[in-house]
Amino acid sequence: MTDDADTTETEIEESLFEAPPMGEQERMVEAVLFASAEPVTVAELTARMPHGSDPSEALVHLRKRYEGRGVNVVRVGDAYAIRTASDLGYLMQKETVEQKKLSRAAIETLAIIAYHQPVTRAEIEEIRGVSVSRGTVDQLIEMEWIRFGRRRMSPGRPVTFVVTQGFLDHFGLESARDLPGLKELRSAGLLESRPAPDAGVGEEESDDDDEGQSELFEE
Amino acid sequence: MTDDADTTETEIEESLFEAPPMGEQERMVEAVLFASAEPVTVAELTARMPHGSDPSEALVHLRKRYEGRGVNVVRVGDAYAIRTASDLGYLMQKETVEQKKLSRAAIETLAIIAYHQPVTRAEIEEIRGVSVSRGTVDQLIEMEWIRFGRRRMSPGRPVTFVVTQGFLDHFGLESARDLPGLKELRSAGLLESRPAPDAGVGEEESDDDDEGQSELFEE
Amino acid sequence: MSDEEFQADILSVSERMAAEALIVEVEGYEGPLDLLLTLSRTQKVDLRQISVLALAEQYLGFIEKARHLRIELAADYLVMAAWLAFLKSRLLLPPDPSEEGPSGEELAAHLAFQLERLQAMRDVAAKLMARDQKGRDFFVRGQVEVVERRRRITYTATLLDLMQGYARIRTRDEFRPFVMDRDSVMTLEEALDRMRGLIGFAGDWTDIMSYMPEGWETDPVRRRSATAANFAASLELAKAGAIEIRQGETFAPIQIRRKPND
Repeated sequence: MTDDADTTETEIEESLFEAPPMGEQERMVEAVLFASAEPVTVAELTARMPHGSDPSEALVHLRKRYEGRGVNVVRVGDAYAIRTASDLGYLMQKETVEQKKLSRAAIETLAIIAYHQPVTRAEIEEIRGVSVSRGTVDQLIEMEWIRFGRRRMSPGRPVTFVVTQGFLDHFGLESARDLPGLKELRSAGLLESRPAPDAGVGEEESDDDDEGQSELFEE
Repeated sequence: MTDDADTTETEIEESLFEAPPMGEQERMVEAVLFASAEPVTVAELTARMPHGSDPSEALVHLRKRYEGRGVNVVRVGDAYAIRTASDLGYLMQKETVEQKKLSRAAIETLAIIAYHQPVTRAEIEEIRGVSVSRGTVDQLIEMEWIRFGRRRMSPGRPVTFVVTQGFLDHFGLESARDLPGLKELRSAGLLESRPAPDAGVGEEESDDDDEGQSELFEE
Repeated sequence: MSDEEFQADILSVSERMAAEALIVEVEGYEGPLDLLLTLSRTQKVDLRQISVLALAEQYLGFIEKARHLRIELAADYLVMAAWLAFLKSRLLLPPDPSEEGPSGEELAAHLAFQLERLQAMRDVAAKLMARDQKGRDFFVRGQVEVVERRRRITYTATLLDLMQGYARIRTRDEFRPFVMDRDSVMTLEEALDRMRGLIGFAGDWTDIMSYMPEGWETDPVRRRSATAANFAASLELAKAGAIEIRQGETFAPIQIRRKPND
């Protein structure tokens, strides 16, 4: 199993100037990901590894190596983490974290933010047909599942909400593009902001920047 | 992720009495060692795994599998744990960072700079109502959350402070203008109180001016 | 409408039970759109094929029943009823070329879209929650590596800290970090915001009490505060010329309506 146990003197010397062999880089990525409970970005890996390393390539190898194992390398946004395989969850009663029970309003609000982001409070209310109660948004922010996004360039410049990396991590999503049913919703036109035909109450700021859930996340 | 999707009725029945295959047991041990906060004893593994499992044998396989990898299965007393390979310890420097909550004075100073930038020291003191200690500003500069801005064109040409890109990154903001105004804080339930009697001021920062946070202190 | 039985003066036991069921149901809905969505399911068709006209009639029938049973409905339910009655008339009457604004079909199509979208969001919300979740189905590293080699202290703060810090300064001594005790107080501003939104829908004279926010009518403290705020807001709106107020006699219900445009 040990690939390069007896590296010679000269090889070590060279490694001061050259990137370490890919097998070594893979070990490094493995060690860093194992050591952290939070996802680690490729940028952070690059910063921590010796000059000239290519963590992206090492990650490809590492992900393959852990396929089907008891723990897997998963992608979370532009970061990576090691997580236990979800079919083994039953062994982990001791580690199970008590999940805060979310109200139906909070769950729906979360889903609307995830699928419509960046989305304003008024838009959330328009979709749900009721006002967003105090505390709902607060709770989701506190759980670090949503955060403030860019302000909308419409009258009043309202703040918008987007989901966080913590949200992706919690639900095992690689990116917001992998939300279940997203494609179907988009092709059914259900993610467009469609203004009401009359200038009725509360509808007016379905503004024209129709970016919707398409060009997000390229931060 | 589930491999054995179509196990037949009989196989399921048998598995109630037979131990899972060794490969599966190895996966289980791997997941438990990974997720556990403490080293895990064989007795505990036995208790957690399906009846008839042999964690000792699974551990032998697992230890072998991790030989020479970036992390190893090590024995700690009579328990087992996954640890970083000793030659890669240098990669863990980042993990030793100790995090402390920023002091209240520093948070308030930072908030004023974020909301009012560019802002001079005298202005910060005026807003806070108390003097700003040298250490607080130094600390924020050292953290690279604030930096010096342009000098003010007023008598004494005082230096101003502005927030940095690092600040925006840390707080997940696209720009300091995305900070919510008091009204929005209130409607999000983040603060409860009415504005102080003297503070018609508090609300003005839904700034429509595109440069600078607010013109409050512009001469 | 097939609810003659509710017109009967004496309610049978089963009718009383039905009435109680209705109360429970009204409380179970999160606003008129939610109720409409539930009603639309009884049509047993794809939401895309829904008959908005039939739905409007179902809803109006439901509200009518509730009225007969003297169930106090929140204002937004009545507002929706008024709007659906208007929609119904638009859909039934031949289009009047002199009439301004969108056609009945356009309005109906948008309502159908809103229902479909709400249903879709509920479906995906359920799918989302059914996913494997961290800390329940999959787990993070239990022993984060600690190497005692180089210890560096970093200071940290969250966005919440920052915003609360700012709010603390700007509201000076008045600031108390997030407390719930104003929960039962409705301010004039809040009442104004609410009423401005709702009044546009209300067709005819409505009891000011029907503008009570949902859930506020049961708690006496909240009820008192909301009543006062609504009353003050009505005066403001009347002063601004947006609404008219009337009261039949002393202690009679105070009624308001939107000031007719012309």
